Amino acid sequence: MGSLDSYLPIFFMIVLGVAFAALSFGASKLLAPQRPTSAKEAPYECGIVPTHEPARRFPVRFYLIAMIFVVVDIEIIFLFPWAVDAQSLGRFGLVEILVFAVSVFVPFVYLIAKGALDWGPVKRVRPLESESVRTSSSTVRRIGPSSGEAA
Amino acid sequence: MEAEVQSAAELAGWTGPASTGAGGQEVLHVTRDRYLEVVGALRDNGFAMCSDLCAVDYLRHLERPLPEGVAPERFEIVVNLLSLERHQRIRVRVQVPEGDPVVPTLFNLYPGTENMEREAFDLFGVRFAGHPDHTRILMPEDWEGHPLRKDYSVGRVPVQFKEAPGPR
Amino acid sequence: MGLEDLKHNFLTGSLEELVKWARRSSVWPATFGLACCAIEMMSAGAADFDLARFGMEVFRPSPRQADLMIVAGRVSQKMAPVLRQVYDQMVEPKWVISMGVCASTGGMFNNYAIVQGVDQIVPVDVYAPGCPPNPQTLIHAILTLHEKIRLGELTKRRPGVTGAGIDLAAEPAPVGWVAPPSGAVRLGTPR
Amino acid sequence: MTDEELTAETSEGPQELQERDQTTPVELGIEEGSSLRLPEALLGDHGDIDVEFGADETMIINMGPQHPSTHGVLRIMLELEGETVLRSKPVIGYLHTGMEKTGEQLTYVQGATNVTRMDYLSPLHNELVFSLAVEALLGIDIPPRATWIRMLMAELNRISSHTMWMATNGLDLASSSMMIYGFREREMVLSFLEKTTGLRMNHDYIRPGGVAADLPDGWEDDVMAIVETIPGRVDEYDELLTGQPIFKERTEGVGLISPELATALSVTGPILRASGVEWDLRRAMPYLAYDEVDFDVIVGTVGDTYDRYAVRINEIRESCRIVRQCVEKMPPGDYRAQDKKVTPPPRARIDESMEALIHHFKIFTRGFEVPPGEVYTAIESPRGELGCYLVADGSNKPYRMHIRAPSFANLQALPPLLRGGLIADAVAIISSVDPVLGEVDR
Repeated sequence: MGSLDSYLPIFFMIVLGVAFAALSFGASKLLAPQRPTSAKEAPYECGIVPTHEPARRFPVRFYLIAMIFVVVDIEIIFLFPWAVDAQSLGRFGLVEILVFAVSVFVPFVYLIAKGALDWGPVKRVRPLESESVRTSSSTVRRIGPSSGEAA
Repeated sequence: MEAEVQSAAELAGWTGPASTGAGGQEVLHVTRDRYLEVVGALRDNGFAMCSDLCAVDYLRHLERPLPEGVAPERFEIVVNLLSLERHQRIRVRVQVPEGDPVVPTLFNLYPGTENMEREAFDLFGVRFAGHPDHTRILMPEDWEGHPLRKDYSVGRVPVQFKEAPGPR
Repeated sequence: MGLEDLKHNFLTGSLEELVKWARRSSVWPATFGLACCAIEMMSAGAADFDLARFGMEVFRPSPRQADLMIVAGRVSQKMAPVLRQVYDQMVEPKWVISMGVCASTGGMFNNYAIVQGVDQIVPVDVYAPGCPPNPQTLIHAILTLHEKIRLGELTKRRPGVTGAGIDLAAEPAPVGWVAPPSGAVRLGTPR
Repeated sequence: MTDEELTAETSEGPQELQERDQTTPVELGIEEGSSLRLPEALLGDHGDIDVEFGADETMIINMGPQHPSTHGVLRIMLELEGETVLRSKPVIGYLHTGMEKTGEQLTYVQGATNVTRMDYLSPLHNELVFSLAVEALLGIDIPPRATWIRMLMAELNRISSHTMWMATNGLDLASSSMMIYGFREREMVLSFLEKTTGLRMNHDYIRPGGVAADLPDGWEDDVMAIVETIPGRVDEYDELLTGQPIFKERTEGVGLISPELATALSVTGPILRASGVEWDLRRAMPYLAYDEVDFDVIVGTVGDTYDRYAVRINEIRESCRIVRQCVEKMPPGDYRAQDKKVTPPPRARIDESMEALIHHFKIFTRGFEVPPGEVYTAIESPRGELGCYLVADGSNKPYRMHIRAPSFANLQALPPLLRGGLIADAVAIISSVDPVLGEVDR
């Protein structure tokens, strides 16, 4: 039984998690009034009943962002087991995880270089690159009563 | 600032009737056919901004103070122009008969008047020929009638008080 | 099949109290600011009058996460169907505070453009007078609503035993005040 | 209620933005032009937005009447390609209260109560423009103290309106602490307004013929307390927002408008000044006693959202300067015209003289008659040129009362500003235009 009890905390964590989820769902199912209506199922568009249903075709950039996220997410999942016993793996473990991290980071840098992430506004005008430090008083000019045209 | 402020009438080359409203403001009474031409001339002479365009329904006040030579009609379009350099305001008033309430649009001279003309159409029913988007703006789309006309009832809901002894 | 369908008895009594206490102390308002009353509603939400003391510190914009709709301002004919749509999309249990005289009875604008009283569109629980009601009045209205939730009953009562407050099955009719015209009709624009 | 009826309830048909294939080429041309609603003559830079999109590649979505960041019941229909806004069209009218029709039913004395509910962030400015119009028609002039009280209250109202804008603008750009600070300052100004006029908003304090009541005694130290703390607090906002990289990233270069485009779209107020046009009615066409007070007109250089923020934050400081001078130069004397026909007699005299009672009764029931005529007066409200076109037919009710709302014209500048930006920029731009829907829909 020796090795088993080291898994006890994980077991309690799972039980607690499931219990909490079940409690909240059960309570809301039990206590909340259930009155589904068609309006509640309809999409919420700021109070307007949408005449045409939302576009099916989303631009490809959304999927690109999702894929990049998945890659980096998986990398984190691999870090978990390594982190659990990083001490015992020692220097060899460190080098190994660094190699893995670099191998994921290089494509990420390539993606950024290719401009996959910055699909910002096309018409963003970058004024006055030189004077980049604009403060609220530097970007305005003041017209006093004297210099203004006397009406 | 130039020395004397030319009266807007000469600027626009308008020789027809002109008057001065309260507060000493200059008003041109333009006929419908020369309306675009006068406003265009004013625009080229420094009246860069059209600050306001509104309609007035003179159904119950036909005999209003008008300079001679202007036939009072039921509707009237009032355009307020503003010159930023000369700090000068001018009002152009156009008589619009009830029979065919149509006025050419100012959209190509002052794009700012697009919504103002839609509001004038929506609340008064005066049509603007050549307007790019001639729909209602304030009232719901399927609303009948033009609310700000004088013959349109206020739509008051009679207020019933429990003890009030009925309309006296 | 929830708690509402059980018959009221000693067992559900304390659970009912717990649920009512939970509901009334975290009523989240939907931001339904229309006109001047909305500014007073925001002032009530800000630091000086602080609605957070009553568990309402966050104004949920989407009706899915809101329990209370504060109709703050005058409701125009064009806005009426939108208001009804947002009310329909709110999830039960939901309450309505009609803030200000314009929302309650059309106020000083007795004309073609304003719906003379929002209770023609949605069932209203609490009417807050004032034009605009200052934040204290709004907080008083909110406390009245809390009182109403506390007195209301959750489980079904035997017919005839009518506890004060709302019976969730029917449209909630306010207590004591003149009941608004029941069966709030879906208001299209008048022909 | 079938789905079609349900949809018909909230759809406004041709008022809405139509699909690409249903829009006529002329309309599409206007909308596709670098700035919406502009004829070819005024087209600015086209921007490198490729314009040919298939019918189903773009999505038309409602940033609708009930939306946290549209500052009231403004509904903007956006045509999006992913996150980029291509075309947009504001649909307004969701707060149309028929105030101009109600204005024709109320007498001149009651008119201020109706007008003050239009722009509910600066109600005193509405009353001021209405009273100036009525006085211009009547031809009466009001005592100097009334003029200076009006100027003092109008500038305090400008401070409360701009701090309210700072609050909601901060909240829109995700700095909720700005919301709390902004409302804290506003409460200070509102408590003084409540002390003087009796109400926090919709005061009906500035009436034709002067003001409703004299300033409460000890008002100097209340106002000085406000005017001493607010500039210090505004410097705090400056520190909080101006240098912050996130705020600069969200506002610099976003929503650019050129001076010619702004003038052509009859945009006025901080937006016009931010784009570089020196036009402030308080300086150009002074009303009340603005020519005896020295203050600076703040003019921007670039014309983007950051400039509008800078213009408004500095205008709060200028308003504090004006209020300080109003406190120093406040003349003594009576606070409303002594013309029996226009202003009621002081309350105390009613008990003594029968004639005063008759005048008091007549003014508050029938009001006074204004000789026939028409006038257009305009003042500088926190949002721009607020004008009142009044037509009088000799009776005691205005024949036609049209209010030129600055936000109504400023909203037209939205489509050109939104074009090409992200939805997040749309939120920043709408908040920088600072529309108040009460005065847009009237």
